[in-house]
Amino acid sequence: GGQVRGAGGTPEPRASTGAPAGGQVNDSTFVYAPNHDVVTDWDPATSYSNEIIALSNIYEGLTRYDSQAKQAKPRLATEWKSSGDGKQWTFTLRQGVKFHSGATMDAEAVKKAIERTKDKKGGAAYIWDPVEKIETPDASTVVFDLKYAAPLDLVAASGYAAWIYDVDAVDADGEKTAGTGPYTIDSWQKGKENELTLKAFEDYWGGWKPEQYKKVTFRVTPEITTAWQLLQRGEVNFVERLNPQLFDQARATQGVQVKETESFQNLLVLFNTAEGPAKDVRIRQALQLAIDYDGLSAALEGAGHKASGLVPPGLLGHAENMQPKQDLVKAQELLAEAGYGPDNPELELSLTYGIGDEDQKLLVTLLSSALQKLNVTLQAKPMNWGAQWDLGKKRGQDIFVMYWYPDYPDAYSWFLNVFKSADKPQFNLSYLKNAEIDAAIDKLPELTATDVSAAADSYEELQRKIIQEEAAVAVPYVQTYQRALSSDVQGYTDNPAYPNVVFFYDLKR
Amino acid sequence: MLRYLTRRLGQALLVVAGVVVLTFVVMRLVPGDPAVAFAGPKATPEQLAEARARFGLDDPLPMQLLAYVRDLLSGDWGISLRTRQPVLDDLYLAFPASLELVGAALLLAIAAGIPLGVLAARYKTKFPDFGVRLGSMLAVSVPVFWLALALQTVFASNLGWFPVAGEYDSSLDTTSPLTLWTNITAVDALITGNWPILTSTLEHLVLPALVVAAYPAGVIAQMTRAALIEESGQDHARLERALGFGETSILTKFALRPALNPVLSLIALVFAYAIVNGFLVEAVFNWPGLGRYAAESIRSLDTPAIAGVTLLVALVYVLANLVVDILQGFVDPRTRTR
Amino acid sequence: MIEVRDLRVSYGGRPVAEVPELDVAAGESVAIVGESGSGKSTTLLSLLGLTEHAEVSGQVKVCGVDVMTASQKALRELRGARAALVMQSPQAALSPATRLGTLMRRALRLHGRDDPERAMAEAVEAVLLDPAILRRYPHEVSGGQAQRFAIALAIALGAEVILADEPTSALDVTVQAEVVGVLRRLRAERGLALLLVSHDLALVSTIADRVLVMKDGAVVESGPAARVLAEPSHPYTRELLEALP
Amino acid sequence: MTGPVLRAERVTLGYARRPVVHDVSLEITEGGVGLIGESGSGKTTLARAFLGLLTPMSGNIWYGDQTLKKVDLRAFRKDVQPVFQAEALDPRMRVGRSIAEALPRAERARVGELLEQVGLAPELADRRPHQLSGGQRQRVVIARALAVGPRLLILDEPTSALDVTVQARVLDLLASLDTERLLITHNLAVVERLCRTSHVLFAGRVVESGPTAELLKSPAHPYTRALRDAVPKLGGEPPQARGRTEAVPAATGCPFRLRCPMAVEKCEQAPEPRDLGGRQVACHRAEDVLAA
Amino acid sequence: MSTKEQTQDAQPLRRTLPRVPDRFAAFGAVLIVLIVLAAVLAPWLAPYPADDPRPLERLMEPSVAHWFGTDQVGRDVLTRILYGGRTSLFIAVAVLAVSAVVGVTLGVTAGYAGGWIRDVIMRVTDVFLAFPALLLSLALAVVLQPSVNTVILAIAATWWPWYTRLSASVAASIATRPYVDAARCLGVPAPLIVLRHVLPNSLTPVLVQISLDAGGVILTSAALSYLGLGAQEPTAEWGLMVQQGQTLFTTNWWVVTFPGLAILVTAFAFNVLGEGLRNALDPRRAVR
Ligand SMILES: Nc1ncnc2c1ncn2[C@@H]1O[C@H](COP(=O)(O)OP(=O)(O)OP(=O)(O)O)[C@@H](O)[C@H]1O
Ligand SMILES: Nc1ncnc2c1ncn2[C@@H]1O[C@H](COP(=O)(O)OP(=O)(O)OP(=O)(O)O)[C@@H](O)[C@H]1O
Ligand SMILES: [Mg+2]
Ligand SMILES: [Mg+2]
Repeated sequence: GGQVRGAGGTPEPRASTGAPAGGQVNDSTFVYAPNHDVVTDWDPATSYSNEIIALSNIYEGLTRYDSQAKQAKPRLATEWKSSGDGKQWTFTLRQGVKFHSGATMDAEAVKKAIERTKDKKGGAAYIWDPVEKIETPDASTVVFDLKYAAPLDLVAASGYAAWIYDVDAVDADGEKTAGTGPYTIDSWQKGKENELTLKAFEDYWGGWKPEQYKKVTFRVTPEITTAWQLLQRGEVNFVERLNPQLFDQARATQGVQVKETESFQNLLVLFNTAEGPAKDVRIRQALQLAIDYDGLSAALEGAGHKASGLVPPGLLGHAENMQPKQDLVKAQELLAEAGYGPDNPELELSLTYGIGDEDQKLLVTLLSSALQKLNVTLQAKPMNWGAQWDLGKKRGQDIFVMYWYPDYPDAYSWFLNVFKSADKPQFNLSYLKNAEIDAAIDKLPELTATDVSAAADSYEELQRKIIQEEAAVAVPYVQTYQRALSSDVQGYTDNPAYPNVVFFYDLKR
Repeated sequence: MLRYLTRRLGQALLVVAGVVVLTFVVMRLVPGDPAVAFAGPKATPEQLAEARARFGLDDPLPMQLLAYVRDLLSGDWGISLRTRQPVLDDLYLAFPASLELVGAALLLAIAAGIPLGVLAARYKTKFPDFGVRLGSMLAVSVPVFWLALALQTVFASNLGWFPVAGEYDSSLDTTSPLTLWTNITAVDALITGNWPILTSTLEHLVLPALVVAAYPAGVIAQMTRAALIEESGQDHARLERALGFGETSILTKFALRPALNPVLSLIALVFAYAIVNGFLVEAVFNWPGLGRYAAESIRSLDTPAIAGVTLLVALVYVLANLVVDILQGFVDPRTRTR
Repeated sequence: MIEVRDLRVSYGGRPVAEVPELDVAAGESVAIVGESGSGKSTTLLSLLGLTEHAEVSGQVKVCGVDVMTASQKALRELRGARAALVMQSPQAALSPATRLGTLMRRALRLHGRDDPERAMAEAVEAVLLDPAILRRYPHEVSGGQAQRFAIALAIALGAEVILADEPTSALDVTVQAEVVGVLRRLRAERGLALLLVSHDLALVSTIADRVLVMKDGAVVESGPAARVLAEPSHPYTRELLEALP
Repeated sequence: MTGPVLRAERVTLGYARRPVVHDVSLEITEGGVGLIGESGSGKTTLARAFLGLLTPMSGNIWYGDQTLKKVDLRAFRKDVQPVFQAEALDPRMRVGRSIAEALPRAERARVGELLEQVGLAPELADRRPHQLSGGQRQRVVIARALAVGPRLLILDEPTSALDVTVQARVLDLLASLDTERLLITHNLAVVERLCRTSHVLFAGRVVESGPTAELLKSPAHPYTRALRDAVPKLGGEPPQARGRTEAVPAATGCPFRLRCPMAVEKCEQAPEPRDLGGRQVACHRAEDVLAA
Repeated sequence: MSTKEQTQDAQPLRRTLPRVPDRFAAFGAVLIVLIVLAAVLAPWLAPYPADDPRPLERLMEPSVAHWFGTDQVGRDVLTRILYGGRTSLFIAVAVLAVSAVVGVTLGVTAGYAGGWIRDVIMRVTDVFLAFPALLLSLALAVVLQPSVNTVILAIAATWWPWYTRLSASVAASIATRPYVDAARCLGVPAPLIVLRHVLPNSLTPVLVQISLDAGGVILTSAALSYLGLGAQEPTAEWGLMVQQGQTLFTTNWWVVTFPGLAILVTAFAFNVLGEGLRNALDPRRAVR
């Protein structure tokens, strides 16, 4: 049977009638060109993928992270405080906020939403693990009792699983939305080029100004050259990622503006500390020294910056002055001590990395030709994540290359997930087992919640141990987001705590 | 004829059954737990176990095959690990777009290839023949992705003659919304008389269709030429010459029909082939088709989706061949009595 | 109707057929015999200018048209309309995807004959074929029928000359008799000129007025059939006759 | 061994389950057996069955007292050899090797001798088939068949691809061989010369068989008569076609009836082969044919 | 009486080859010889070492020092193309060899044996033909981990059915030739008949097909590399090079254009040769 394309179905006249006083009315649609399909999961509880670029504009959390100020800022909660030991948190809610469903956002609703998210156990639900119980003394106050100290203001700012929604209005089919955010769904056509269109939620608590965008379309564009051409012709307004060369061109193109921001995502080169030749710390150090950090970031041309330590800048725990440097002479010495190198037997090492990732491939290319000169042969296998991870969990490689990023803006996850010892490794793919480090990691949440400067010191000390003493990992670079927008868009800032998300409400034309 | 048809149908079913089994085997060979792919990069062991149970991954293999076949027959082609939609739904969206692109390309290829083949055969060993042979060989040798990029850069970006990418101008969805019947945009626009969308679709189709058409046009021209030359070297051409027919009318009136037979088989083949191989083009021109779906599924090891595409393409292949076999009967009466 | 003087055909400089003299008048029947590869077919085809990639020299006049100098257009008008060709393998000589009637109708239109339907009906009747045969495809008719249809084509187009290249060698003797019968009758009734290529001396002796014997591209003997077959003067002709059972 | 070398007993033969030869019985007796019939009537098919290259769909081929299905193929192959109509030599192989293939390793030297036996110079062994004339090629084929010392040669149109003058010489050679033979041809004169007995095939059925001379002198089947009468004779009257010529043999009844000038209503029933003074004829009106 | 009855497959290669010289084929052959030479002599011809990234000299335009410019990590594109030819040609040769051996063996067996053997082989072949080739290659490439050997195996796995089909139909017609019958009558054992008579006489069309296919294999392996499933860094391979440079098409055209051209020229050369051979070897088409 015939059906009309576009879920909304009601054709809207393009020209708006009568501009209200005070500024030009913005009747154009903001077009975002993501390189992947947008939505795979509409459920705000379990969503853990690309769709945050849409959901972040539909749903809101209690707080939102401000990467300039390096702290959480009010959103649905207007203020909060924690007990001295960091085990109890009290949030005061904003008044007069309505869900898209029409229901009122109050303490009870917040409690229900977070409990549902916890129960679903999907996606990033684990971020609420510290929460023991939630109490609602009155309609605008929510109290969290924690099992152990944790920075709940940061948790509540998480990009995933921290959204507050009307649990009765959740619709997995993407026809209704249950959030409080400024936008709702206009139409969703899975698999189509213009996959998703959002429209303004008229009752948004922040209100609407004429110059804001009332409509947003996600136009899926996998090829960056295509995206770039569409941007140039004004058919799209925002491209999340170009390559450095196109980005350079964008910089110099009229009608296009660019924005560079360092991300919270960095590349980890994890060495197998448990078995194989890399068990020898000298070999691990030699490998660290063999990486051409400068060449790599030069070749990345701004798409990545040389890292300093494990924690990217913009997060508590970032350490300055831990920038690594290539030193092939020293590497050769260390190798020689370990019985390898040019005059000794050949050393063969296996490495796995993510298939299809150009930047990782660049690292592999540079590393393997540098190692070749040291009589070390690198057997690099590009693998799909599932296969790479499976193999990693079985300690199947000497070097494991992956990206890491936090689910909420806190450095803790690099340490808890990646370097705390585990009998059955999940993400501890360097298989590091060091009781001292473990103990220090366990203290981090409490420190963060209670004594920020002590926490920063502890982070720095841990990074020194892990990178310099144990040489369990090399961190070549932190990714830099290079965004290109049409120049008539105003008010864009990139918030690395929410990768690739554009908060359309903040934009003007 | 009826007996021949039933026999052919039986064979086709056998082939499909074989493809199903092969697909299943390949799916199970793919490393990496589909459960991992489904549950996401940071899944917990419980989430994994749940996903495993959901996909029946803990049953013995023959049972899984049985269940697989039963599901296929009942219209359940599995759930895509990547999009989390039923695979059949995904295919229902992606396939019509591919059909539109490949169909248009094949029409182009036939419209260009056959006359060029005739031209070459008519002036064989002369300049036009040389030109057609050279051109057709270039067309089959050019890497598609390269051609796609080049055409896009030149005709869309630099000259601005055609849209850069996409299936149609989506702003038309509000001004003149399209009623869907077949899910193929151009066809629906045509039957509902939606001219703005139709023209927009055609504009968007030109470049990608040209790229997809390059290879088939080349082979069709080559094959037509060869078949025509062969046919016009046959005894009957001599009789036609002796009857006073000119070379051109011998080729077009007498030789073309029997010569079309191998060309038809070729078209069936190219059709099935182009549906998958179009992914390179679909990616560049942002065409929401099956090839792109397949490529993405493969990249993310989305086994149910890969299996779905495979089966669909195999079905298309088998069907196209069946259709051609029947068509050949009309084109060449000799084959009717098989 | 046919006048040939000093015809010489060669492929790539190699002469394959040399015919110093060959005349066929209306109502007359001449046969060319000889071993395989001796140039019989080549001679016949060159009369209609149908030899491709061959160098041809000499004078050839068919129905008053000088084949050597005539334009392509004049040649096309000659072919079929006035001088028709009947070939050896009957089915292979008909386009497989064209109904017999269609072929005939197209040929008639090509030569601008009016009332093609009547001409077709008459021609088919003249060769004793059922008109229903016109609706059939070549693979649906027998060899004899196909060969008679080829002759019918010549009649419908009003050809004055029939050139037949081993028209019966692919046929069963019983069918051969039937085709030869039709040819003879037409010659008698309509005064057709007939030039026949064959390697069957016995067959030739029953239908030809005059005979040319060819060997290795050259005519080694020619003359009235009765004389050549009764008192062969060339050893090769004698050999041919002796070989007959 | 006495009696026929090979005997077909009610065999039906076909390709891909479609019969082309129906219910044929015949024996290969001494003095040469001829098989006549129009193109496509199943002569080659029958010959292939006799050579064990085609298994009958029904009926049996007897080799002595064994059927071909059970026979020791090695002995059988030594006894029965084919000489085919055309393309009987591998175009890529030197003819010497083609012949040698038939010989045991120790006897490879006999190639030259065999070539001489069929009247060819031994040097020709080094040539490939396309470097030989048609007559030479056919002699090579015969030489190869003779290499195993067969009792019976099955000759399928051994000369029809040759020029008449060459044909005669090859036939002379064949006549001089002292093997039994089954000869397939559509040249009646050749059968007359080389075969004591003949069988006439029409549309996959034997319509008449008997001593060749008698058969041709006074045919008892209208098809045989038509065949005989249609052969042009040097300086004779032009042969007359009688009756209609239809494309396909009749599917039911007498297969020849659509072409038969003497067909009557009765012919719509298939005629059984009858014995008629030493001859087998499958025709309702055999007596009338003989009388005419 | 006439040679017209002999069909293409009965024509010995050696005899027909010089008879109808095809300028196209000759041109293709010369081109291929040049390409092969360039690949073989790469270590001597190449101006730079094969694997020598210099990130600071990346993406330099074509110049005297770097005729084809440099790539993203500063390797000389010309050098990579010369070395890449080795990989691409090796893949093509290996794929064609493997699939021809497998395909022809099965095909000739099927064609000669007929009956149920043929039925079984041909049905299996049909299944593989219906299975979308690229998908199967991709799936295999994923299963076996991307590498040159995997590419070879993966493409060969989808390539052989074509040769089976082709050689089966040719062999089936050869098998009914009188000379095969004659060999059977002489008591030559079946495997020997296949080896001596059927196989050699079926090869010509297969050889033509192979030369036509070489271009296709190179394109397919390039497409696999393009998806990241073929040869891997730092191996030089044309498809991989195009894939890596693909996003640079508008900004640094030389990185993608030269390897693209290398693929085009090579595929073209093989197609030209194959088409020329087909014209030369098929006497029916050579009728002039
Ligand atoms: N197109 C051609 N190119 C080159 N040579 C040719 C061509 N056609 C015929 N010939 C050669 O010319 C010679 C005469 O051929 P032609 O066909 O006239 O002989 P024929 O007497 O008709 O023989 P047949 O009895 O076999 O039909 C032969 O040697 C043949 O090889
Ligand atoms: N391999 C085959 N497959 C299918 N049908 C065949 C095959 N060989 C022959 N036939 C058919 O079987 C019938 C008899 O053929 P056969 O070759 O035995 O005739 P023939 O009497 O030898 O004819 P000719 O005089 O032309 O050699 C014909 O209709 C033919 O089309
Ligand atoms: Mg001839
Ligand atoms: Mg035969």
